[in-house]
Amino acid sequence: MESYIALSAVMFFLGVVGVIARRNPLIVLMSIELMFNAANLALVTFSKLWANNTGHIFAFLVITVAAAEAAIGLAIVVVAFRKQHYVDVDEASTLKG
Amino acid sequence: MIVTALVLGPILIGLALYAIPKSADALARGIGIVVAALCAIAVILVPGAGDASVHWLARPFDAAFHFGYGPFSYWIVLLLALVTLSALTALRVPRSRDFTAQMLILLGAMDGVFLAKDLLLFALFWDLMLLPVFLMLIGWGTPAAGHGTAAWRYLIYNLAGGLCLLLATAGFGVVHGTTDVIGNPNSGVAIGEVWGGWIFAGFAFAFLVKTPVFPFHTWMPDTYAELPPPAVAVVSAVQSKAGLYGFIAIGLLFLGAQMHDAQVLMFVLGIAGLLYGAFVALTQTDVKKIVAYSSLSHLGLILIAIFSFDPTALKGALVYIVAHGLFSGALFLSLGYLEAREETRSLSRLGGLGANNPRLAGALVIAALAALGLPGLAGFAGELLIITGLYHAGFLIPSILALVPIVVAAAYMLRLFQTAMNGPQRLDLPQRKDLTWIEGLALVPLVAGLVLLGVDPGPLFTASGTETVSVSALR
Amino acid sequence: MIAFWLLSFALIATAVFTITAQKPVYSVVGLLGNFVILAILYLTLNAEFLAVIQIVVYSGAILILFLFVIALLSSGVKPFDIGPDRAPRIGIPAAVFALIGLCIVVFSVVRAQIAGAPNAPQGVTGTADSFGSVGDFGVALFTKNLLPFEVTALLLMVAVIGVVLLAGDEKPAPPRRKPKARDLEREPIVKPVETVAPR
Amino acid sequence: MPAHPLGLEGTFPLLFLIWLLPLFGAVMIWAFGPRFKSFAGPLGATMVGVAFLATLAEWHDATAISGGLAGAHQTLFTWLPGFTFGLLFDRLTLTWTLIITGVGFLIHVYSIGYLAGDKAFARFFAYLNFFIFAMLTLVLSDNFVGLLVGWGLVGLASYFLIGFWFYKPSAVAAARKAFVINVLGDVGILFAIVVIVAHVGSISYGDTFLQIPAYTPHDLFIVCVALFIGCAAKSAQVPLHTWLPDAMEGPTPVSALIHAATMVTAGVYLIARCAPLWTASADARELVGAIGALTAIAGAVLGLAQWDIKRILAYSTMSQIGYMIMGVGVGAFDSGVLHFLTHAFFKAQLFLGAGIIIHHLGDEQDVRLMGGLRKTLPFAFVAMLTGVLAICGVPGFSGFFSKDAILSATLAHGHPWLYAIGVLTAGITAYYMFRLLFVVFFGTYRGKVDPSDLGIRHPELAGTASASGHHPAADDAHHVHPPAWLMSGPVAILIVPTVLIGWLAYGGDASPWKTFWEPVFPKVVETSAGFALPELAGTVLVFGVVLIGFALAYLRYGTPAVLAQSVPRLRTETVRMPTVLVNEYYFDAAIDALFVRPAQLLGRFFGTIVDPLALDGVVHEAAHTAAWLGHLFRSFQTGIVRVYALSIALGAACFAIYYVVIGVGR
Repeated sequence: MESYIALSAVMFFLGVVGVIARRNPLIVLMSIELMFNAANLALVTFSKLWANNTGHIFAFLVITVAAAEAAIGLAIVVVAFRKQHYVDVDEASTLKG
Repeated sequence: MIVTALVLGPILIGLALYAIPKSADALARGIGIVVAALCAIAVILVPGAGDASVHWLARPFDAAFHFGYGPFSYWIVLLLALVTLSALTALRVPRSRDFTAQMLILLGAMDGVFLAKDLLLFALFWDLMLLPVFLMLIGWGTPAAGHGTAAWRYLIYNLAGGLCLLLATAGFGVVHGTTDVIGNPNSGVAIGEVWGGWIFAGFAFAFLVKTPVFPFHTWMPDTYAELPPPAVAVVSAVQSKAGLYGFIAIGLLFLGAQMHDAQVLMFVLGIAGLLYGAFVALTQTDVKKIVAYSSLSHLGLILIAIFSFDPTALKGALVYIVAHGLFSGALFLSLGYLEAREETRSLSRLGGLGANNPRLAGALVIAALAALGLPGLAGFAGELLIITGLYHAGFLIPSILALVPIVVAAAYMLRLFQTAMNGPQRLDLPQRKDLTWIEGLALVPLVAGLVLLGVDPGPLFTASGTETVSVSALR
Repeated sequence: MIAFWLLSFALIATAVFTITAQKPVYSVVGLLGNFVILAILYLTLNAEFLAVIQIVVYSGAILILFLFVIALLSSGVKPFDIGPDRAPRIGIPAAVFALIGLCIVVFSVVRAQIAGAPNAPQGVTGTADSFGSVGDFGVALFTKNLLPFEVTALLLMVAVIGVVLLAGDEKPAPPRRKPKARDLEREPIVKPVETVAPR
Repeated sequence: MPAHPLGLEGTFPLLFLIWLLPLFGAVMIWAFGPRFKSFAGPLGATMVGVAFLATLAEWHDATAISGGLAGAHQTLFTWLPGFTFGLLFDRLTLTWTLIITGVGFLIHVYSIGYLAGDKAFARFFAYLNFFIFAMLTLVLSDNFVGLLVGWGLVGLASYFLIGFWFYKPSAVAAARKAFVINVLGDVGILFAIVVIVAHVGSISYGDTFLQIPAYTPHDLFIVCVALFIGCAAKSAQVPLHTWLPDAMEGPTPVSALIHAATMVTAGVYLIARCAPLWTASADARELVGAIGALTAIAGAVLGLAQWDIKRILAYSTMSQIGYMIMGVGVGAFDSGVLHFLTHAFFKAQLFLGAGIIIHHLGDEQDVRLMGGLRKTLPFAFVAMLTGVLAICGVPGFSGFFSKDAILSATLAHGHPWLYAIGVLTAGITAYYMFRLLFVVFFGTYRGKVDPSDLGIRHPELAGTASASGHHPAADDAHHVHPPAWLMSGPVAILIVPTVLIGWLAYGGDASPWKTFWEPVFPKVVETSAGFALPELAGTVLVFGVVLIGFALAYLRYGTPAVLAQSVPRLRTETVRMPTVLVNEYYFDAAIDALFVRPAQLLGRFFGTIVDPLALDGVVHEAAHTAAWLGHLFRSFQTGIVRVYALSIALGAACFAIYYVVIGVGR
């Protein structure tokens, strides 16, 4: 069982690295999906460990949220692309102090 | 009622002035003069009045809307009204309507500080007092090239002080249960040791900054130099007394033990300022800065007088507070005349004006003589009583050190006067008319006060509360 | 056990491929593989329904959405990320951080192993044999967790509205109010600097 | 606090008249001066003249009671308990008031002539009347604070009058110097008052003197020294004397009235007034006597080296006040006061005589450019001659009696060294005064000689007419010719007391002078036995020394042979004058280097370094730190989303670490 948790961790950190290191917003979004799935894996694993299917329910909800998130994120990408004909995470810099 | 009106009246009228047309400068100035005169009359005619206390805050401590005369405040408020009257009469300032409005708000706010019987009100008006000065610095200041930070420096310094004051007031209220205490001898309960030190530190910082006392004075020279003359006359004459008044009315009555603990520190600061201000004044070239640094010196003397806890010295402090108000007001107004005529404040450009401006020279020399403590004028009476008290209380070295600035003051005041007025005439200066009779008349209340109080300061000790304070100081 | 290791290796490999791919399309392919493998892992964990959902929703819906967007946007020739790289070496701290984080998690897991698993609250919602079945899952979802389920509906609804608002057709901006004559007479708040007439 | 009775308590309207008339005159002239025009002078003179008559009328009240501090006394008002003010009119005050108003009146009259036509004619009389008022405040006060008020106000009047021609930079500088040094003296007296109040609880003379036993000898000495600092500043005692020669920048009548006859003798008044203090403190007598003698000889020696006629007289004034201070210092109070009296007359006369010469020569003050004036100004010659004879102590003239009294008193009180110095000074005095007389009045007129032939290298520094420049106001002064009697009349009147007043002291202990003061001054009992020289022997000795001085002066300046070639001889003397004398013992340079420059340096250091850098610097640093922090935090806000993501991850990792490392371990 611990191996599953470790696997989940590896996957999660790969997602983190992807978010931080990549500039393509689509890949960033996909990295986020990776992290979601890593979390799901952990949830399912603990569910199995404790024989409690609340983890399954939770994973299900996470998938729903991920779907919504992906939809919104992609919409933002599309809008951004329409504005300037290319998209780059670094260009979204209006938060600069 | 009348005391509350003294505070709120000028503020409300000042705000109302913004309703009259901008072009009605003369009308606004006239209203300002009348209000200041009415204030003076009200103080003279209704002495010792106090208003009912209106309770308005119960949690976390009791506070009241309560005005009345505290210790020393009768004379300071009278001084304030007179100086404001003189200042408004003496000089015309561009955009007179707005300026007069600010002056009236300043008048009311300072009345509020000296007349508040509630500590919380005291703190509120303390901060309100800051605003008109800041606005006048911004709107009418004459910054030297490359500076222009006086307004902000003033604001930051005094906001820091005001914040400490507010915190200390809150602390006082929480510990003591009520803040409706100033000038009430029955409520003179000493604050305990645990919180007293912190509360006193907060008050003391605010008072030291406002006065100002060495080494918190660096906002002062620039502020005094840049403020328009009528405003600086009022600020240096009265606002600088707010901190000293605070030490007397709050410190001596409620934080006696902490005051005693701080005695050595305050003596060191006071004496340092006394000497420091005198020596710096000796070499300044901006005439207003000379007077500013001389103020630092004089105020240091009053500070050590208060902290000597000697009844004679306290009486001397009262005399000197009033005297300093009168002569610094007169000095700054005279310098205002000078500045308005010659368009410069630099000693290196002035010279020989006495030949064509004998009345201006006369005004300046009287003010300067009072400032250097000429025997027979009020400043001397104050110095004499203070130093007598200091020696009597056993402070031999401070009393000797306090003598040094008197000699130095003679040097820098004469330097100021002689450089500007004596010597060969300088033709590169604008040749303007001598003082008009109304300009001369504006100084009469101040000069008359200096002479009368110099001959006999006795009347000051009646209706002043010095006895109350003296008794509590000795406790 | 060997199956698990193989699956793990494949999972990590596809994940790495996803985040390192040059083009988004490759990433999508990597991610697809990743999800499928994950579904298999779910099966090994008695989560049948989730495995199905994983394939259907993720692989079937979300990834297709990605593909559509990619197709939509890359009709032009420009690559997506052509702006200046403002944090060129951010990958290094990210990798270091990830490594450290990984070590910590692994360390903690190992430590937990040594300390022994905490007492699991056994069999709260279902019996051991039916654990993970679709029926078990449905009962739990529609009885105890009905409210979260309904809220999920709301969430999706909001998402739909948001997407429509964001990516929907651009309407022309509403016409600006015509300046009235009174406005023109009004003094500007900041006075323009007066120009000096040329001599 | 039992108030000590100060004689005849009551109300004395005449005292008010004496005291306030000059003030009234001053205010009137000051306020309406421009409209009074030439009427201002007579008005001012009238005020002082009436005050003089009123003083004579009050004579009886002053002398009615004998003993200690006794005279007419009136209480005025009270500041605080112990700070009670009043007027006291006793014998000492009477003497001074007579001189102030009497000589003051004569000098007012003289000034009408001297300053006729000056633009600031009215202003001058306002100042002069104000001075009389201030000096009367000084002597009429019954307490130390009142005395100090008068003390300060005479300093102020002196300041105004020295700087009367305020367009002359030299006059302005001299005025400031005089004022600052006098403020130093004021501060000394202030400190004495502070110590007195601390011991006695009162500022009144009566209480103070009554409670002398309450002092420790040490405190008594401190009080005396502090008071003497005031005396030294006001009466030009070494080392606070440097303002007096410079004060000659003022108009000559001012020099006569303030810097010779009255104000500078205020120190003598103070010590005589505080005779009980000095009687009780032998150390103070020792100190004051020594400084008086030092001043006497130092001033006399400097008198040798001067060329400006008024500076010569100024140094002689300093020297003569040294005598007075020495007299009152050793405890011979009546002798000191006698010398004050005689000096007031003969020195006023000398100055007024010099004024006639200066006026005649168009503001020329350099004696090298005079000469042979005996024939053109015979009256001035007579006036100066009688004055010189009096100051030198030629028997029969007033100065003889007073100087002799002081010298024998020093010996009687056991100070042989002071006696020796005094005798030597008398000789030097004779020498330089006759030198003045010979150079000015004998030989031929040198006014047309080129100054460089006389060795005058810097005419602008030598007080010559070209130096005083053309005052815009004084220019037309000499075209106006006031009646000559306005100037010569007062001098002629002064000649009488100059010659005769000394005879008051004739007759040893039975003389009118001694009996007048008998009840006033306490007797000083010396621990060391004094010498008693036979009266005749002392007189002969002093007169012998004076004769030697005269003979030397005659040989050097007065013989026909010398007079014939006065120009080259004066040139040689000018060139060979010892620099230490030319620079007046470097006192000015020393004061400058020790006090003025360090003070300025300190001020500049504080003002340009400490204030903006250290004190304000701390505040600036605080502000800068705040700004730097702001910039630092701003730099975190890069706007790069990925960096935000990194920091979020880092933050999350921190939590993770916390729970993993710490939380789990629990």
